[in-house]
Amino acid sequence: MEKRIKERKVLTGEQERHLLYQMKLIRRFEEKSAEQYTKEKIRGFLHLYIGEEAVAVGVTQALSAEDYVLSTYREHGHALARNMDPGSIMAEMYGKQEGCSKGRGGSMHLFDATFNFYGGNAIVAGHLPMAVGMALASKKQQKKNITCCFFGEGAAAEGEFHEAMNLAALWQVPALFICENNLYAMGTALKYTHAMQYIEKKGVGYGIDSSAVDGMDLIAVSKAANDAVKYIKTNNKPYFLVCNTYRFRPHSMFDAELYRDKKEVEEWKKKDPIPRYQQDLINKKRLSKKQIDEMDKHIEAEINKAVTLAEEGTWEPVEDLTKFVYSGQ
Amino acid sequence: MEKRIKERKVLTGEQERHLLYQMKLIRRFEEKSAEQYTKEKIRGFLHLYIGEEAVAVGVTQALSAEDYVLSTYREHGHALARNMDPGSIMAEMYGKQEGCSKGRGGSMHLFDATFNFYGGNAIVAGHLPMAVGMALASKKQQKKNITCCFFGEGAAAEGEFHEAMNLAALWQVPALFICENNLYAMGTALKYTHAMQYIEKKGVGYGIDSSAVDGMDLIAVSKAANDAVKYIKTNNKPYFLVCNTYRFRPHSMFDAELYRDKKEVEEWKKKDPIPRYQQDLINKKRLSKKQIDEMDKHIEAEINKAVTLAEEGTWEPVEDLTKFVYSGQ
Amino acid sequence: MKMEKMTYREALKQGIREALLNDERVFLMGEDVGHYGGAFAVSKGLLQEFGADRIMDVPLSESGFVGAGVGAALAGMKPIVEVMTVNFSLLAMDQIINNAATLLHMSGGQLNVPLVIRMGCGIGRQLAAQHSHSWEPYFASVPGLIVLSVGTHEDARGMLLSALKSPDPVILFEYTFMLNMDKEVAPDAGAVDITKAKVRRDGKDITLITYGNGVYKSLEAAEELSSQGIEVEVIDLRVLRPLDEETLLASVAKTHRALVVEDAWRSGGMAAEVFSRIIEKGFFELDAPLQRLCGQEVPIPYPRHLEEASVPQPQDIVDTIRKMIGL
Amino acid sequence: MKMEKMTYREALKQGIREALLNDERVFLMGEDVGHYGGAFAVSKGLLQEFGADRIMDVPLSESGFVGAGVGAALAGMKPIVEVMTVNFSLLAMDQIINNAATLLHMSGGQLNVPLVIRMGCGIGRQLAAQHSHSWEPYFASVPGLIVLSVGTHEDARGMLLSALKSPDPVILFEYTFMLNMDKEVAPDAGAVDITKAKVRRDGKDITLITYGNGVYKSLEAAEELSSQGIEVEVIDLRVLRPLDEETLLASVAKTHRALVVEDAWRSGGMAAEVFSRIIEKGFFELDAPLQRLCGQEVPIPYPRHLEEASVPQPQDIVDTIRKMIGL
Ligand SMILES: Cc1ncc(C[n+]2csc(CCOP(=O)(O)OP(=O)(O)O)c2C)c(N)n1
Ligand SMILES: Cc1ncc(C[n+]2csc(CCOP(=O)(O)OP(=O)(O)O)c2C)c(N)n1
Ligand SMILES: [Mg+2]
Ligand SMILES: [Mg+2]
Repeated sequence: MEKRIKERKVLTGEQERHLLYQMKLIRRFEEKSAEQYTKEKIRGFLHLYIGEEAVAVGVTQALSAEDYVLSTYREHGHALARNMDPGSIMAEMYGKQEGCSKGRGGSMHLFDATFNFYGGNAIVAGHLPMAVGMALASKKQQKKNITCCFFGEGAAAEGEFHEAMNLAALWQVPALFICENNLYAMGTALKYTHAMQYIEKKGVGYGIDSSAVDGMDLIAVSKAANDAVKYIKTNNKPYFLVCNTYRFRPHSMFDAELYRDKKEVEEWKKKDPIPRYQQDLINKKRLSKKQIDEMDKHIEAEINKAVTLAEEGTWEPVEDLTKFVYSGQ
Repeated sequence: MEKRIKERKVLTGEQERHLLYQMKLIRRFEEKSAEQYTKEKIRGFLHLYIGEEAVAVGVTQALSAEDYVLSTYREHGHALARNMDPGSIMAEMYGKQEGCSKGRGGSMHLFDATFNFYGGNAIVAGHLPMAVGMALASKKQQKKNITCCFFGEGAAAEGEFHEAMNLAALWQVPALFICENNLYAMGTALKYTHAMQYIEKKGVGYGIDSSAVDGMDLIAVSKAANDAVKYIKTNNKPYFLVCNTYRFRPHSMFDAELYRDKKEVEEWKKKDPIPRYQQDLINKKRLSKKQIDEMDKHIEAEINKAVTLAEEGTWEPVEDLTKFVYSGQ
Repeated sequence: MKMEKMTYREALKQGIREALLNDERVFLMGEDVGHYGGAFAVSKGLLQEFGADRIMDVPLSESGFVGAGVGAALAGMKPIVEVMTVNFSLLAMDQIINNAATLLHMSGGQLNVPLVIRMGCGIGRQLAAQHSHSWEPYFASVPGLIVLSVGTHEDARGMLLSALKSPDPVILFEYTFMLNMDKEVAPDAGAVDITKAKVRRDGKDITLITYGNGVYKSLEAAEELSSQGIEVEVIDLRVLRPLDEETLLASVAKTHRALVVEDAWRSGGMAAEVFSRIIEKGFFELDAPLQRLCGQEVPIPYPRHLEEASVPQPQDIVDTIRKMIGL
Repeated sequence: MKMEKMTYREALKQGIREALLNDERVFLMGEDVGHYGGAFAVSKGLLQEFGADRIMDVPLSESGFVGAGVGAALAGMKPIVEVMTVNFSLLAMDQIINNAATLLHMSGGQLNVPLVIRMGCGIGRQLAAQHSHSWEPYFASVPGLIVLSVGTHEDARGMLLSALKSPDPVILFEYTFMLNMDKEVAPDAGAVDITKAKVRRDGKDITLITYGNGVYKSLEAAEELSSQGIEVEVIDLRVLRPLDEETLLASVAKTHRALVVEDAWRSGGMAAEVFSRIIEKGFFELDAPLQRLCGQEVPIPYPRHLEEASVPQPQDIVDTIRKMIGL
């Protein structure tokens, strides 16, 4: 990233607090989701993002409302960072019509076109080619927006990763590829997934500039993402950013976590991005005890509102089963 | 290829003449094939290798009879370099039962298990994963053979390339990947296929050592292939060798060659590996005029024999149509 | 309408050209569609006419560029993606089924995918086992897709234009075997109806249902049979999904016998589904068992005589129908 | 034979274990089969027992490792490749069809591919549109493949062992919905016959043909109907390719009515092919139109009530059969 623009965006205190708020909202939202899963209010696969919040929030703050965002089945964080309504997400996980995907999708398939949030893809790496296509459309239409695509380090082993990176580079489309390297693909550790474990080095094979960042550090992620977005807009080229991070929770609610040591998890929890950033703001006098309390209360209220919306939501009538298969149904 | 073994195999005059013989045999065989195609003796797709002979011959001389070889639809050269009977190949292209694949496959599907020649694959890059699996089997069985897999630079854009390279590196299997970079994938020039046009650089993303060689130079290819084979056997690791070459003929018999300049073709023809190597042997006093004549005559006889075998070959009875769908039929 | 002799290839090209002229959002992308002129010369000259933004050569990466087509469609374009031949479509199958066909549903109706995928298809050029596939039935079973089979020159000229009007993904099968065939077409023929099967020949004695490569073969057989006094009603399915049951049932209600002809492998072919629809709603109209002439259950062999034996030929159709009629 | 209560999961695992013990050439490879213990805990403990050479975790690269399985099979191994679920199989479809199923033919009989591919399959865990597929019919239409559907605990225990005896590639569908179900199995039960369909319940009034998730559902419905005086013959297809027509036709010749039940999408499902076989050879045995209860033509929705409505339930079977019998 030689030509990368070094200029930094300086955030106001309010903006900083908003980022903390977003990380906390994601954390609480997911804790609540896990609870609701245990109560069997939520079913199917539920993949928690807990531990990785700095990535979604740090990257998303660099985007504009017009930018397109695509993600995986582990996308609550991205959806919330994108300012989608927590209620519409919770309702979606309940399978209610008030959900952002009308309840058809569940946890793995959150969509909200009004926020330019394009899912919610549960085929690993299946959304990477789509992201290239969306960015290509922007280029053809001479729009100024970029496309941001989140995926895991496991996904980078799929052929789609290779094809998408090459196409993006060939066509010089405004795409930001964010690899969330949380060291595991389900139970398969990085070393069993990639012969070359510095994922950012894969950029070389495509002539795509790339870098890696500490994904547990919101400030670092934000800066890297801001730089990346600038780079894309200045150079009219894609960029590849690897965020090294960790999930504190099992892969999904079905996972017995036989493949990793409890100690390893505990070590990583010490790097929890939320207390780290919070402390940082306190140190910088950008955040008072009172503001924290208010924030936490506000989040609690948001979560409760979300659960209420989901609880009170309605089931789609069975007669509508075959709706949404073709347009205009 | 830091750890690459520098030791060189010194060829005898006879061996050198044999390599020239093989290149010439391939050339004449294919010229004859084109003729027979025009006469409608051969049908379907016919992809000529003319111009690229140094690659097949140079690489194959580095292999042992136990090694597994896989190739594409442009595989006459590899099959002949592997010492498969020209008659069985010609008969295959005629669709006769005497063909190496009993006539079922045609030009794109030459197989001969007795020569450890595993095709003949017409889905671009479809044989790369198979090659990894064959090498894996050798490793599991503690065999000493390697697997050599030829493919084009176009194939390297497919997801299968990426997956196969990564698997080979992860599993540390004895596989030699040979990319025949002839600058075109059908009519699509390298620059439209790969953002990173130095194909060997793709090795980085997989932690696979790699290099590129002048594929029009038999000696260079032979040395590079010998080195690569040594490397694989010494390090128990895969290796990636890119041979930069050119096809003098159209992609297939259907190709109007709208996409490249006649001049470009003429320029490359000046690098023709056959006269170059022949002159080299003459200069080194390894080859006399008489030997050349004898060689050419011998080749002519071989080709005639092949055509005769094909002409006199038999058609499989229509009643056997559904044979070879399941074993033991 | 003034008619003009035109190859199937030319008809396809005119359709693409008109689509590109009609709508700025339309672009064509695929392997070798540009500089090479199209693997089968269908798009020859279009790069020169429309430029590299509208006629995009892509690398060998079927999943990648089909997926990119899905994305571009989501973001307001109208991509025509050419998968050179159906033989390579398996590499893009995940994108087609799990994304193109499914996004509308998964998103609760938010995201439609106005993508057209064209594929060369079928047998008949001695291209052997990996290059002669007839996989229309796979795609025809997928909810969310519209699947069209271009069995005539008229449809070659018009189906693409109709497909581009669909808000949902359309798969368009073109038949490489027919490329050089000449037929009369109205040069200004536009979009065609893509909701209905079409009776290509009226007849009273038996219904012959087919599509794709089967259409002209069946018409040829029907002519021969007509000279023998048997009047075959030939129906071209055209729309493989959703199937137009009505046209089929109406014909069977008239003839009381039906034969289905297709090149696809017998097990699980379109014929099986057509049988089922007729059985479900027209069982009591039938005077005799439905029959099918399909592709043999074998990867297609290279030699001409075996290739020909792999799929129904006009003479097979004639023989079968004579037997069915009791001659 | 002494019987023992065992989950479907345990039965599958015992089968794999026995296969690994029987033959050194056998190894299991797939995503998360090792350290994770298998996505559905089927292979839990096997890594510890057999080591990393025999139980291989692979990266996410379905085409890559399935293709590697083909290669390993060619070179003398007996790989069991697990594609975690059928939902991801499209990514490997080219390797399965164009290589595994086709090499024997293309090579004129030289190269056989003794590969077994296991896939978790089906609906029933609220996993929504991309994770609930029933694609048995796609594979069942491919010449060169043997396609098995593991609809009972007995087959869960034995089918893999039989599959490993095949010189040709076998696709084995396992049903994640049944994993926790307990049934009586003989713990030393070995290989089962994989050439035949199986009558799981005798009956004289109607033939019910099914497979996979349909088997226990159909047996449940049959019990209910029996209590109402209707005796249903339940046939488990088991072998989806090549279909055992004989067993089907014999039953229809007895009952003169048949219903096919499956979770796969209706259009182009196994039912269509079963219909066709019966029509072709048993038409005159039929007293009434064949009927089918299949998956609805919709990507599977997430909410439980819609998911359940997407595929036939025992009560649907009961209702349909009562109507067919004229009650
Ligand atoms: C093509 C495909 N193969 C397998 C799966 C099953 N699966 C779901 S998530 C997952 C691991 C993905 O790991 P990674 O990309 O690192 O993302 P993470 O879950 O760690 O965020 C696997 C194997 C899938 N959904 N899609
Ligand atoms: C998966 C797939 N896509 C497309 C094709 C059609 N096709 C055949 S050869 C070819 C070009 C391959 O180029 P390259 O890999 O460079 O090999 P070369 O022909 O130059 O030796 C294409 C596009 C194919 N056979 N398989
Ligand atoms: Mg991960
Ligand atoms: Mg090339």
